[in-house]
Amino acid sequence: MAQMIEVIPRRESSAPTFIRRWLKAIWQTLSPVLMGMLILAGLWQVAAWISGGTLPTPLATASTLRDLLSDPFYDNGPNDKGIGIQLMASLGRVFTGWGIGIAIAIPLGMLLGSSATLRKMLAPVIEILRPVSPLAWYPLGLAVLHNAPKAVVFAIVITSLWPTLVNTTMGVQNIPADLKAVSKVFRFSRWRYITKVLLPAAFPAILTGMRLSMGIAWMVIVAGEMLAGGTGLGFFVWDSWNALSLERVMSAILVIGITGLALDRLFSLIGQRMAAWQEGGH
Amino acid sequence: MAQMIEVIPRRESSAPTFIRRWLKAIWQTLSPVLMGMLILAGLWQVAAWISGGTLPTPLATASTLRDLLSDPFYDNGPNDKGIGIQLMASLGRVFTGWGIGIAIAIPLGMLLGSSATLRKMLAPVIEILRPVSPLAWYPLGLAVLHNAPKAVVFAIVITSLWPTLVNTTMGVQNIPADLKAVSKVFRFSRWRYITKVLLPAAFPAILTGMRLSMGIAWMVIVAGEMLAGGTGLGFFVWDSWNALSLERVMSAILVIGITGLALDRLFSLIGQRMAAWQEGGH
Amino acid sequence: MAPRLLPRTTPNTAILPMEPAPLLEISSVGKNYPSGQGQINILHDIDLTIQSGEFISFIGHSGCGKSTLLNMIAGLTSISTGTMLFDGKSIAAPSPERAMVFQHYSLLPWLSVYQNVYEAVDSVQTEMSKAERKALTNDVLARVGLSNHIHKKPMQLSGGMRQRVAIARAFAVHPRMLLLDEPFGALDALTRGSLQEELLGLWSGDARTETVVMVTHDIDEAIYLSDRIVVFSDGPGATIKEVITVDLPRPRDKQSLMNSPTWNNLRTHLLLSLHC
Amino acid sequence: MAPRLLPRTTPNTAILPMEPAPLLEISSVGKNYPSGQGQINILHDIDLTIQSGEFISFIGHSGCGKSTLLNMIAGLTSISTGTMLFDGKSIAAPSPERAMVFQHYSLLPWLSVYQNVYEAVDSVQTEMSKAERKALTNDVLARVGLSNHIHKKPMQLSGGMRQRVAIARAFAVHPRMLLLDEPFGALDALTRGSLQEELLGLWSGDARTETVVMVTHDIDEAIYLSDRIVVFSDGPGATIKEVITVDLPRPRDKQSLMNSPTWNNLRTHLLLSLHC
Amino acid sequence: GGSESANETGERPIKIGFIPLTDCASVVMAHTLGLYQKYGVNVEVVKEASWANVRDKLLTGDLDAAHCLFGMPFSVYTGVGGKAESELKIAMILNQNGQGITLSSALAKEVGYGDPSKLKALISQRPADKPATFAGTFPGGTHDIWLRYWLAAAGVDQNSVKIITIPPPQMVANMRIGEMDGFCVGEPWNGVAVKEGIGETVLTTQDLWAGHPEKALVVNPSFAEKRRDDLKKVMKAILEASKWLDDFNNRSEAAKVIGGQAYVNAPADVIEARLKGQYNLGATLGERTFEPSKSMVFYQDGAVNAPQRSHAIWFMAQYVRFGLLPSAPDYNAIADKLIMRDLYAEVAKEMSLTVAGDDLQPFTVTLDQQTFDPKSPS
Ligand SMILES: Nc1ncnc2c1ncn2[C@@H]1O[C@H](COP(=O)(O)OP(=O)(O)OP(=O)(O)O)[C@@H](O)[C@H]1O
Ligand SMILES: Nc1ncnc2c1ncn2[C@@H]1O[C@H](COP(=O)(O)OP(=O)(O)OP(=O)(O)O)[C@@H](O)[C@H]1O
Ligand SMILES: O=[N+]([O-])[O-]
Ligand SMILES: [Mg+2]
Ligand SMILES: [Mg+2]
Repeated sequence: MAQMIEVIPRRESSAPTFIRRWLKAIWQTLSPVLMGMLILAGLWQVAAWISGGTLPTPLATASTLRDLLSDPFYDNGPNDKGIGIQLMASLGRVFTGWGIGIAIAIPLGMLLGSSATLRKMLAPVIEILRPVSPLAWYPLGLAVLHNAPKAVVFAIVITSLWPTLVNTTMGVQNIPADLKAVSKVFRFSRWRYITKVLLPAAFPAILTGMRLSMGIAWMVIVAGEMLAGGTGLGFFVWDSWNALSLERVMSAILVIGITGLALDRLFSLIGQRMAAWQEGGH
Repeated sequence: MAQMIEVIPRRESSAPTFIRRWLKAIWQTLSPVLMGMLILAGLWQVAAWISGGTLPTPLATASTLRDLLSDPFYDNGPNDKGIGIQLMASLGRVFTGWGIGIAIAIPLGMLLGSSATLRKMLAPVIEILRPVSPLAWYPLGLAVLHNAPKAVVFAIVITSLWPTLVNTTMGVQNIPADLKAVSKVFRFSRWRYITKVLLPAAFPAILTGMRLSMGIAWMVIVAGEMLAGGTGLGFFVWDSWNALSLERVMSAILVIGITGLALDRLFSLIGQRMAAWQEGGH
Repeated sequence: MAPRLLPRTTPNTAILPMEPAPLLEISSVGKNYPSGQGQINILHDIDLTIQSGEFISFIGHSGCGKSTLLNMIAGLTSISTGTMLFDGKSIAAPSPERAMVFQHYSLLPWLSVYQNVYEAVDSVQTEMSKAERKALTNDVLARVGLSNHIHKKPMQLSGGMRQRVAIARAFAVHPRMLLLDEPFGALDALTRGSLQEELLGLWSGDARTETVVMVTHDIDEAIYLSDRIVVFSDGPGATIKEVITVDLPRPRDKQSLMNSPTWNNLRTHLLLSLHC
Repeated sequence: MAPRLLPRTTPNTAILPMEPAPLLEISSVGKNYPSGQGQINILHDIDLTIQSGEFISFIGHSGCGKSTLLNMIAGLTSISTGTMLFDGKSIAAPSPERAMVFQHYSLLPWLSVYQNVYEAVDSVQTEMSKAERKALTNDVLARVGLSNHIHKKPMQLSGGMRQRVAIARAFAVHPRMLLLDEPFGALDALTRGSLQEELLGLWSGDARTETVVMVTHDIDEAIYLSDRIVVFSDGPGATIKEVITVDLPRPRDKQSLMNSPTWNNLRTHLLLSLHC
Repeated sequence: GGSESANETGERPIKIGFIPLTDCASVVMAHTLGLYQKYGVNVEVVKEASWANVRDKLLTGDLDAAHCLFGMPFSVYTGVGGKAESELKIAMILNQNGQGITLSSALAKEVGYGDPSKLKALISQRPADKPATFAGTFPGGTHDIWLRYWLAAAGVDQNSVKIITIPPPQMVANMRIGEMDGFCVGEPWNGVAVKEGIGETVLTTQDLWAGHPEKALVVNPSFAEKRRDDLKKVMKAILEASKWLDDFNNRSEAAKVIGGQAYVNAPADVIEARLKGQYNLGATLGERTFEPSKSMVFYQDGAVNAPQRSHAIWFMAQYVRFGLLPSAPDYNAIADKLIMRDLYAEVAKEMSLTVAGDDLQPFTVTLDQQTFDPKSPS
């Protein structure tokens, strides 16, 4: 059963050819992405023309973004901080809210996934609360917590926990019947079952849930900070819009989007690593 | 191969017993739901206590909600309309935005699912735009469209189309290789392939996407209407918050949640019907 | 290939009618599943007594309830009617005494070959020291010829190697009865053959696991391995159609058996029995 | 069971060495897949000539490239080196002339049995009238004994019935060559037997589809059905190890064949050939 | 250096909220001129997103004090704009005048400046499903009342038009899209709307009620109680800034500072012009200049800053008049409760300012020349 794979090396291997190939490979990877970006910029330019100058052009936005990024961490008092500081503030809130959310969602999801009765009990409650907007939760959070930053975090927690909850439930519910049977036949203790069967089996679903939750948390932060004021990218958007500075709004959108993308990629990467690990790759 | 299934009827069948059984069945279905609702109400009551009277109790909210629902379509001039009218306004926007969104997402997703190059090109663009908050899109929509209701719909379109786009792409991408091979071997025309293979194969994924999109659209409407002012449940929430009438905010949350739940159930039902149909059930 | 620990001296022969305490006693067992307002009957009137030391096969058309009966013996599925006694006691829950091997291996894919076996050993062999458990794990894996693969993940193994791990895991908990549900059904004919040999080797080499009950679709496999073959009628609503005794001496040699008249008679009998 | 349309008068016998125009001519064909910086060789130096009217089986260990070669013949996979001529023309794309039956049936689950066949007929038989297409669809389904099930969805059928639909679909487009990739691999032994009979019946009953190439894992199946058996060496980097001619007259009777010395010799030869 | 001073005094910095508006100038300038420091308090001025949010943060103590609508404490306490009996207290008045009503260009052209009499005819033709829409900034806040007062003076039924609440800086964007016919808001947002060419100012609030109270320094009651001395220092710093602002020579500098990113974030020239009484009302309505005492005033030797119970009673009387309250509240008790007259008197005394007697004398509202008698508000 030894796998002897005959690898046929490509013919040439002289240095310049190798570098050329390498550059070509990079180009082949990047050029579709660049093409995509160009298409986006083109559409945007058209939209700017249609708007008759209200919507800033990609170039104008790029210049604003460059200015914003040239000194991202300046701090001129509480109402005038660099975009880097705003980003940090938002990230802090997003991670806090998301972290609390998953800390609630994963154990609760494990319970729900294991008990059909619990699922029946809580499904309607979950389905009713899930579509509620962060903007509706904020005033309630404020009423209970008496603290605006906590209320923002509360709004993030309660709008972002659902995907993790639903996915954990699903992941636990869908653990293959024969793995459950194995743990019964071999008399696994509750703890052994949770650590060796339940969690690893549900892990991909949980990770996907966490990733979706992060997406929502990141989407909610703007709304939350807009309502609560103070700091963060959300407030930056709000403030820039108040000043009708759409280049700054666009810049903030790009920063939000790219950060969101980076977070998402991080999760993908973790997921791939875990999958590779499960298959014994690394 | 005829399937002869021997059905053993339950022993007794006297009328009172039958009714008793029937009531018992209803009770067994409903009681977990009622239990869930009671748990929710209990948690809420505790939160109301903690808030020291700021957060309305479930009973106070129930009474407000009853008042609101007792005459949902009254119209006392522009500043005072029944919650039914607000709900209709929001539903109209949600369906418009969602409809436009899926009308873009499904064909685009089909293209993306069929072409790896297109996927590579657009994946980063999609990933950057996806996490952007509706509240950031709204000002841009205004700048281009010069019309608030259209801007709200625009914000709904652009925040809600992603799940349908991603799911359609995935659904088309994951069409089993042998079904593709079948259409090649039997020389299916493009049209036959799309209608008989691609769409039915991707349908469950597309439907899930549409359902998730509806959830987001419904979440966005509150933010959009709050900014745009005027009508709808979002405006109702904003207005109630301005007046710090948290019973009304809670009532609106329940109406939003229950409507969201109803929409979600509708999609589940369609999905189940389709699955049953595919398996030849109906 | 794998070292025989305790060579079985007397070959397993057919039923010993008057043997005092049967290992498993199934009496009038039936199984219904709820369906709509009523219930569907899957199995009824199952009577079967299995003696310690027997190798029993279940054979029958798809859907007749072979897996259901095996799962009831395992304690994974409840019985609807009748009684099922294992070693004189009613079967209430799964137990390592009746270890199971599933068609799709049921290994934990995130654990290595070693860990897959060790977790079961660690869970069941509570009276052993840690060192003993480790030694036992390595020993059973050596007996299925996997010593060089113990750090691999199941995904890195072929189907046959995976099933060897599952069999090793089952033997490692020293069950009194080994239950196998189409253990070789997903393997190609060649791999299948060598695993049949290995199973026989393990069974006859281990005095602790004397009794085997196996579900199979394959007539040749059933004849080659079994002392008795339990033939099911067609489902749903199936029962035992007949129990055939395989009167071939052990150890059996496949190549020569195939030309023996007993073999051919059994084969023809089974084919006819299953075809109508 | 199914009505024979054009009874085949001369049984298919072995290779006719000097026959003028072979149906399929494979010369020095190889297949590589990209992998990391290089390429992995899957198949190399495949030379095989198939005459019109032959029934050919591919046999070999899992992963040796049987499906790959069949897919290259179907035109579903490109060839890396060498040439492959079908009826004298290079194979560029899939075609209904070389209709395929897959292991997992590959029916469209959302279409009824009738529609599954009809969509293929409608797509390929462009010169027929609508009425003729309908008649053809009903006819092939009758020939596989499914007339009573044409409105069912695939999910409502057993595995064997599903594979009958897939075979009917393939025959309905009147291919000159029928390609089957382990068509009975997912079926139980009993269903398998009856489908082998039906395939032979259809093949010998239809003058249009004269040639069959089938991948199998099952030695008995290969011998029972084939004129020649192509044995692959182990993969990756496999090639044809030998081509065995099955010199048994048709129609063949399984029961009696199994006792014939030719059969046993072939069987032993194949077992040995595959075991090392 | 906020946290350093916090360590010196052992207290956290005092947080004063503001909304981006020209009349936040005294609160902001006290900071940029170093006056809070001079009086020995560590103050942080923080920008807020909406009046609703300012209210909530004042109630929860997230903010100690805020640049706030004079009407808000009464609106909140009476349940018009909040949960009834929630207390927010007024320490001092920050400014008078300097708000405006801006209509969309199309409407403004027809209505003209000052006299709203043509309005009723113009908006009565609107279809029932698209009624005329006007925006205020907070229910029962100053702009809500200025707007309603103006509509009433024009003979327009409150219930025939739509009155919505929009955060002040959002007015311009919402007007641009043609969803709104007009709004009442503080500067510079009227001026910005004119500059953007999307509306014209048809009334300044000094022409509605010359010398009306506008923003107040509103405080969280427990802060006021626990840190009364610090609050007095804050008030002194703001009074000094107010005095500085009343010198027109300083207003260019003030406009530049508050126009910056950190504060109002609007064009300094727009802020400056209206701050100096030079109003470009719009393309058709032309220019109008107000003498210094009729433009936005912050001090007037302290005459601006003393909170008046009579003004509080006027606001609550308008709530009743416009149906925001179903019945008359206990005017005097509420006014006494929410206005910290003793506190202001102490500060005034220490600053040697004379406090005009709050004697509940009748006064006349400019627009309709109606006289209001605080002793018989109904
Ligand atoms: N949980 C269940 N609920 C209802 N019916 C069930 C359930 N499990 C099994 N069945 C039904 O019981 C019957 C017997 O199933 P079982 O799996 O025991 O058959 P089997 O003989 O093992 O078939 P195969 O050879 O295909 O594995 C089938 O008709 C099946 O549909
Ligand atoms: N698209 C592909 N890319 C890379 N390698 C491939 C690809 N398709 C098949 N292979 C490899 O080619 C080899 C031959 O595969 P193939 O499916 O033809 O084997 P097979 O003989 O049909 O095996 P089996 O009996 O299991 O069906 C395998 O090692 C497989 O992993
Ligand atoms: O609230 N404003 O002063 O506009
Ligand atoms: Mg089974
Ligand atoms: Mg294959």
